[in-house]
Amino acid sequence: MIAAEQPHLLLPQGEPQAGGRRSGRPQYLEVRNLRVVFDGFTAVDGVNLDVTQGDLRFLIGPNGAGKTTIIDAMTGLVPATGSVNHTGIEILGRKVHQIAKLGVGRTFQTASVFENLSVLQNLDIAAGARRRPLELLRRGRGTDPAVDEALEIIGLERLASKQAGTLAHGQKQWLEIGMLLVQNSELLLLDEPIAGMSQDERAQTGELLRRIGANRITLVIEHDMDFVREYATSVTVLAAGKVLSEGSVAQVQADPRVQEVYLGTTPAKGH
Amino acid sequence: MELLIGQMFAGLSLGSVLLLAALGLSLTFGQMGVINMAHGEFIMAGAYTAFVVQQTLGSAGASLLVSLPAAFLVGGTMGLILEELLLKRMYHRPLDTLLVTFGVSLILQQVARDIFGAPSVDVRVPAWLQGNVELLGAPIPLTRLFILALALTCLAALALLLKATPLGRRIRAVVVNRDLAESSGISSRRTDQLTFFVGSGLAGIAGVAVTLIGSTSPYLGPNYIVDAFLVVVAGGIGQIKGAAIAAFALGVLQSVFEFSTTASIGKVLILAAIVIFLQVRPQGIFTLKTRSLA
Amino acid sequence: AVLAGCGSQIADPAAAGQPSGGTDSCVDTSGDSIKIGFLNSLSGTMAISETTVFDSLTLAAEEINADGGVLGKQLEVISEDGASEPTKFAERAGKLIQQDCTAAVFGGWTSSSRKAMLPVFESNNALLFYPVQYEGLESSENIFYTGATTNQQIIPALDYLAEQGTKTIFLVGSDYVFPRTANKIINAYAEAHGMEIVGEEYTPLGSTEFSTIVNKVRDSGADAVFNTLNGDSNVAFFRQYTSVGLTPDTMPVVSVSIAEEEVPGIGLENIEGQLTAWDYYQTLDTPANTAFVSAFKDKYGADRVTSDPMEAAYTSLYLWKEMVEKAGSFDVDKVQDAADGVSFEAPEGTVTVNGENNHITKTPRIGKITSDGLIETVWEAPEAVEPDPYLENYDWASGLS
Amino acid sequence: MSTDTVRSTTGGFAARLSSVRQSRAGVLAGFAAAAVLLLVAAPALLPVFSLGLFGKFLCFAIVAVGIGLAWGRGGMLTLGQGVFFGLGAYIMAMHMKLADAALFGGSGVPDFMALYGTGTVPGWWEPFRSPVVTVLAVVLVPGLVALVLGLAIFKRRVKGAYFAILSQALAAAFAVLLIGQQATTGGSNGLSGFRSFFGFDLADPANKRMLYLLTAVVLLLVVAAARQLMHSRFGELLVAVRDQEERVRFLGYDPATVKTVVYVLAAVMAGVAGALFVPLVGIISPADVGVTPSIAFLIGVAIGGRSTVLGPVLGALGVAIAQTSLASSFPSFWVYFQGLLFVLVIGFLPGGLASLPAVLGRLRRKRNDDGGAARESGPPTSAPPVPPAVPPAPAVSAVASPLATVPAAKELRP
Amino acid sequence: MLEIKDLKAGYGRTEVLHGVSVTVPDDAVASVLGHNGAGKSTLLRAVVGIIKPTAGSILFNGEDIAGLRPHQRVARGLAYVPQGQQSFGPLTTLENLRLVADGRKRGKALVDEALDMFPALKPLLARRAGLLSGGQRQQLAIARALITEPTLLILDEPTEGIQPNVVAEIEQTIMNLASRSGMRVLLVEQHIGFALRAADTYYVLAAGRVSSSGRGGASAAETVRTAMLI
Ligand SMILES: Nc1ncnc2c1ncn2[C@@H]1O[C@H](COP(=O)(O)OP(=O)(O)OP(=O)(O)O)[C@@H](O)[C@H]1O
Ligand SMILES: Nc1ncnc2c1ncn2[C@@H]1O[C@H](COP(=O)(O)OP(=O)(O)OP(=O)(O)O)[C@@H](O)[C@H]1O
Ligand SMILES: NC(N)=O
Ligand SMILES: [Mg+2]
Ligand SMILES: [Mg+2]
Repeated sequence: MIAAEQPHLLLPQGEPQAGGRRSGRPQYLEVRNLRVVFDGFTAVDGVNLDVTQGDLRFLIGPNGAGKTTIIDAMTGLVPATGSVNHTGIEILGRKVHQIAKLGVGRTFQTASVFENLSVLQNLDIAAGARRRPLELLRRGRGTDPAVDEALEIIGLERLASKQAGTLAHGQKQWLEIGMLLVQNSELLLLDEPIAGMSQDERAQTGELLRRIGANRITLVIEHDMDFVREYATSVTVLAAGKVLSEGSVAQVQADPRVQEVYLGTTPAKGH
Repeated sequence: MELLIGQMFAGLSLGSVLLLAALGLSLTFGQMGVINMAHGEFIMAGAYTAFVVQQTLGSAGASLLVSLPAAFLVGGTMGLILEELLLKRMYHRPLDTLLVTFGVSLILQQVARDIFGAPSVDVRVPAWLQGNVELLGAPIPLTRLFILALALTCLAALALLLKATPLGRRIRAVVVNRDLAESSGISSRRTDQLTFFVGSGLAGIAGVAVTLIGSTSPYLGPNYIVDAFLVVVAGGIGQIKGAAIAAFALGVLQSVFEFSTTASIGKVLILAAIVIFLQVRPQGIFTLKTRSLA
Repeated sequence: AVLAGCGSQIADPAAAGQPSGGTDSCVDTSGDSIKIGFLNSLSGTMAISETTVFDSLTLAAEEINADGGVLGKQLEVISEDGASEPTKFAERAGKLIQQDCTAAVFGGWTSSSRKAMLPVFESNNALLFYPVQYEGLESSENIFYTGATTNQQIIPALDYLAEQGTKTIFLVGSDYVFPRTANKIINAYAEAHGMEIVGEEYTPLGSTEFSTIVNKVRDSGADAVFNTLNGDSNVAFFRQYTSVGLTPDTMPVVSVSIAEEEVPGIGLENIEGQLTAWDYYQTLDTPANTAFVSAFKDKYGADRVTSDPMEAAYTSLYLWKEMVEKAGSFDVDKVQDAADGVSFEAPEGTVTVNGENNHITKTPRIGKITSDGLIETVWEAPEAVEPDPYLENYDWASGLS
Repeated sequence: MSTDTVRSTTGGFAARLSSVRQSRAGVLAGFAAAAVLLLVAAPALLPVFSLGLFGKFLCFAIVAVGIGLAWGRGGMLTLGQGVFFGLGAYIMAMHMKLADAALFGGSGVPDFMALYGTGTVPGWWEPFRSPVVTVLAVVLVPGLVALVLGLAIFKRRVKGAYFAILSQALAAAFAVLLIGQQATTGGSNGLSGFRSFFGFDLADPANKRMLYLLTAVVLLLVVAAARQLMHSRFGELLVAVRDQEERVRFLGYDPATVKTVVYVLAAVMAGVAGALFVPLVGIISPADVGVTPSIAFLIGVAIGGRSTVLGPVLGALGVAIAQTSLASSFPSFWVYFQGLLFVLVIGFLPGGLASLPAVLGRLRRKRNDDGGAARESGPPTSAPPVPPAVPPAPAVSAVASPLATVPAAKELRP
Repeated sequence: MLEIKDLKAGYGRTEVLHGVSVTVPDDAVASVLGHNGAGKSTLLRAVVGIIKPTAGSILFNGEDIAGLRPHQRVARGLAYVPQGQQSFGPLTTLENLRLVADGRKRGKALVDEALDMFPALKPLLARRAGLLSGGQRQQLAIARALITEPTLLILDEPTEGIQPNVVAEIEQTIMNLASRSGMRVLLVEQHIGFALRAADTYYVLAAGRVSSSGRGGASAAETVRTAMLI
């Protein structure tokens, strides 16, 4: 669909790999002693996390372990203590929109798009946060090439002018990923991005993550272990607000504590 | 001293009137999200109910007691009709309900004028509420005491209804998610109707109360509506106890401001106080936290 | 085109703003009828009061027509709604003058409606008859004031209180021009007459919360209260006044804006025995009044009452008739010239137009609210009082204007 | 605009995104026609009195354009535009009072101050002696007040019904404040009795015509600006903020800024309208700025179609004309009529008259499949509140496109 | 038990289901599979009554329920767990459960039984549902549905967002209920494994039509995969 002469803006070459790709000076995410307390209940309890550019890090753990809360804290939605360092910049304590401007993008566990705008307009707005004020006042004439490309990548070209509110659950999730792409986020925080997708759609999404993750810092929350096995380059297991285990997929799967609290003693094979 | 006590009581008493006017709103606005500008006219309907009952029964004492349930029914029924004819199709556009019900309030004022005439009518205060008791030398009007007691009773009844009864749970559930409530086996229509009936019925009761201290005229509603909404907003939407605290706080504050400045400046100061307060607590005294965008 | 549209700049301030040749009257006097305008609030908060004025104006017009009209021409009434908004009054006045070409306009109630209309009548050189007691300090060539000015209502009321031995007064009023100006005058009067004003409080129009004010009043221990509250606030005020145990005996209230039609709404038990100050009451025993009251009740029902503004409005139409017939013309300038000295046997007694200030002579009366809900005269001026809108004849008032 | 995008499946995204362009010529033609009507035909045909009246209606239309932006597009139900209208109007009125006093009075003190006040001009009036300061203040004061209020309110995420009620209370307080300061604001009388406008004699019909033309030009400019804004990326952003304010933050925008910008714009429009209103009508009083007039501003907007460009203008004019012609002949009927308008239009035609063709079309289609009863409780929560707007018939689309709607806001429940 | 015939339904002008027929026999569990946007959720919404079908019939125990409102269908034995972990946010976990238990004879006992089935909810009873994690909310939603003692349980992707060992438990719970209490299940599920293990009958939905159907069981997996690839 993309014309050959069009450069790929959003998709880098190469694949993510464990520990990240360390060519040049890589970007990184460094979380130190992150703590979130709600009315006396500690949801995130001193979490440390290191993710490097090019790594596809999965965050797994029991329901209520605090995974979403970590993302909430990193994007400024809930107050937290500790430190979250994105390639040298402390992002904790800033406002939501400032954090987004620093290149941190996220999706939501319940897909959330602008229901009254078309798919195309959703992407156009996502692409526009960095536009100068005057540019905002002009009509959205010629679309961003990045928007065109994102539309193609997420496979919604045919629905470009459809109202986003009428998309199916999974389509909205793709749209959200597309919005992250055009937003040019360097740090992607994805909360269960494949929930509600069919097997082959999961595979497509996985491939997509692999492609876009190669030059980004990517943190994915997911419960589908088949998917984790297939696409994770490294995994962090969270339980009761603390990091329980960290390593490659094989390593954490073999960890008896992970089996006990999360996988089940007899890991369900491909449920 | 005498004056101080008088003023303290004036504040409480003003608060109790505000609370009565706002209680129903904290149901229909706070729980259901309907911004019912005709609530003031439901109060007016309650006041005229007291008038009609008094004309029919003659005795002011008995008629006051009959008026309370009667006005509850009248206000409630008007609310039901409004809900059925208009609001039921508007639950997903709360701001629009404000304008629609503003239209309804215009119509109801004119209807009242056409039925009862423009001048205010006389609802007599029963003999047992005339006069006052002395508290350390300050006269405490019996009518005001009655209204205070009435407001507290309604408050307790409503709080109990919401917190401790199945209907209360339903009311709170339906407003969050009608489809989910329906498919959980709850008749959202029935619940909406009941909620609106009770909320509007409370306006009727407030109407009876205000006949004891003010005028009963077609233009009674607008006197209360803005203040009543402010109470609900300052209290935190959907928060009965917030509304109660806000009502009494505003009542006392207003009587302090009014005492130390003038009634007009007092009104402006009250508003300034609310705006400043919302800077500190944008969602009112009590808020329900919810997570992220869920 | 836009530049060409520019009109005159003001070079000579003295000449500007005066009706120029361009605003020639368009009043049509050729037929056997003549148009007049009634401009009252038929909707909005003031409709309560102003519809009663409209009713009595209508009665007067019918009577005049039945009696052969004015200069032989039948009155053709064009009625407009001021909707209780000053802006609306200004706009509708413009319509009645410029579009309907009426020979005179009758109506207005609040001071703000009058102030809004004044420039319209002046710049079009048209006539307004304004029938309500007001705060004075005004006189316009183009307005005839048939309600009381302050020296025909407020000052007599103060004189009466002084005569009763009142030393301290508490002032309560609605927050608008009439009460505030009236109270300024009262303050000056008090100072000159050794009375003390122990409190002065205003509430927004329509306010129904009087706990604080009533507490202050009671605490002040004043000899009397001077009440310039308007409309429904009176109901709330008197209910709350009695509920803290204040009575006409302990602390009488003199009201200047409560007329016969307001008494039932306040509730007799709350106001019986309190005082009012007006120039007319329904209970007046004059032949003209007997005729007026019975004509009014015949037309509108036996349960209706008549009041001072209604009487002043009724009178205003007759006064205009007298002026026109004296001038022999509907022309505004000629009517103005003829106005001085025109008199009419009004229900309140004989009234005479003062051509100096376009007000009329009136007889101040203090009334007491009786057990049948009407107002009986307890004191009246020995003779009609000349209007003195600027209080020029009162030394103590010299600082006021 | 999303409406006509639906059909063009070819032609690249650019064309789709700015599909409104296709009707550009039509829009220009329409604009020109409106200009001729307002600037040439009306002054030629209407007598001076009616022209002045019409000028006043145009002032309401200017306010309406701002409300259309703030409410229709931005979802901010502002029940307090009377405040900004009043600020503009009072500033202009103060200047005219001072100018008149200097020209005619000699003393330089406005007449009412001598009557009710101290007989001296208070300090805060003084700046408005200057025509330049006045003109600037008419724009800046409402804008600044809106800026401060907007930041205070929106930064703290006060929105939806909270905002509506707060703005209404502001209007009430503003009126009470004006009434209370009789010595310096004229109290309930307001300010009136003006004779000159920047040195032009107000009694001269030629000057009245000029004032009217000025108002008409301002309206045309305001409409053009609003249209540009709505069709810009900012316009889309505004809709996004309206529908899902929280989500917008995560894209790196601060919704409070977006909302404040529009709120300020609407306030400036109201202020300018107020300033034009005063010389046209000859009076400004608290009764023109309180709760009731503020809500009255909304009715035309709702009737015309709140989220369109022209809807608010036509609605405001239509209501004003209807009121003038009906209210005086049938005062109590008018109250019913006005109430019913609110009820019927907002209850049953939330898109206003602009959406009438689409709604009728939908009704026609619906007639065949009218059965069952299951959907009484409204659309599923995930659905947009108003069914997606229907593309107008091709023949109409060029003409109707300025009225094309973005479906009404999905207002977040408080 | 449930017989859906030639059902057409959609949103506004867009038709999503173009004549779908699906049957849940009296003694069986039926699974519906299909891609994103195929119309699975739409089908369930029509069965529950949240949207109104434009054509076709829905027979439940022989009665056409197409004209009934959702709560009336629930009263006849339907229960529904929608997609997306929905719950009543401002109500506490316990209130969420009591809400559906209200007015039932065994209300109190039913709440206890549900809590035994989802022990993870026990420490959360006083927390408002809006504050729960996604997986916690989903368990709450299923518990709520079970309290109505349905004869037909309708589940829209019930294991979405739930940790693996709990998924296994839920799967077990549902299958136990189906076999022991005679409750029937209509299941929309993306995990082909679970969907087929549980199902006696399966349907594949593609673009609003049934593209294939047959007997469930692990052996059907290959057929279904191929059917879904087209
Ligand atoms: N605002 C809040 N107040 C109180 N408790 C909260 C709040 N937000 C989250 N929690 C609690 O914090 C814990 C962590 O929640 P979180 O959503 O981060 O879990 P999660 O790991 O994302 O789970 P899941 O996999 O089910 O989505 C949960 O027990 C939840 O109930
Ligand atoms: N509320 C709605 N308004 C309009 N169209 C909708 C709405 N909900 C869904 N649709 C459309 O209906 C089609 C089917 O949606 P549905 O939700 O039934 O799919 P699904 O099979 O459940 O997909 P998923 O696996 O993603 O949940 C989709 O194309 C979607 O765009
Ligand atoms: N003139 C008066 N009473 O306002
Ligand atoms: Mg989560
Ligand atoms: Mg689905």
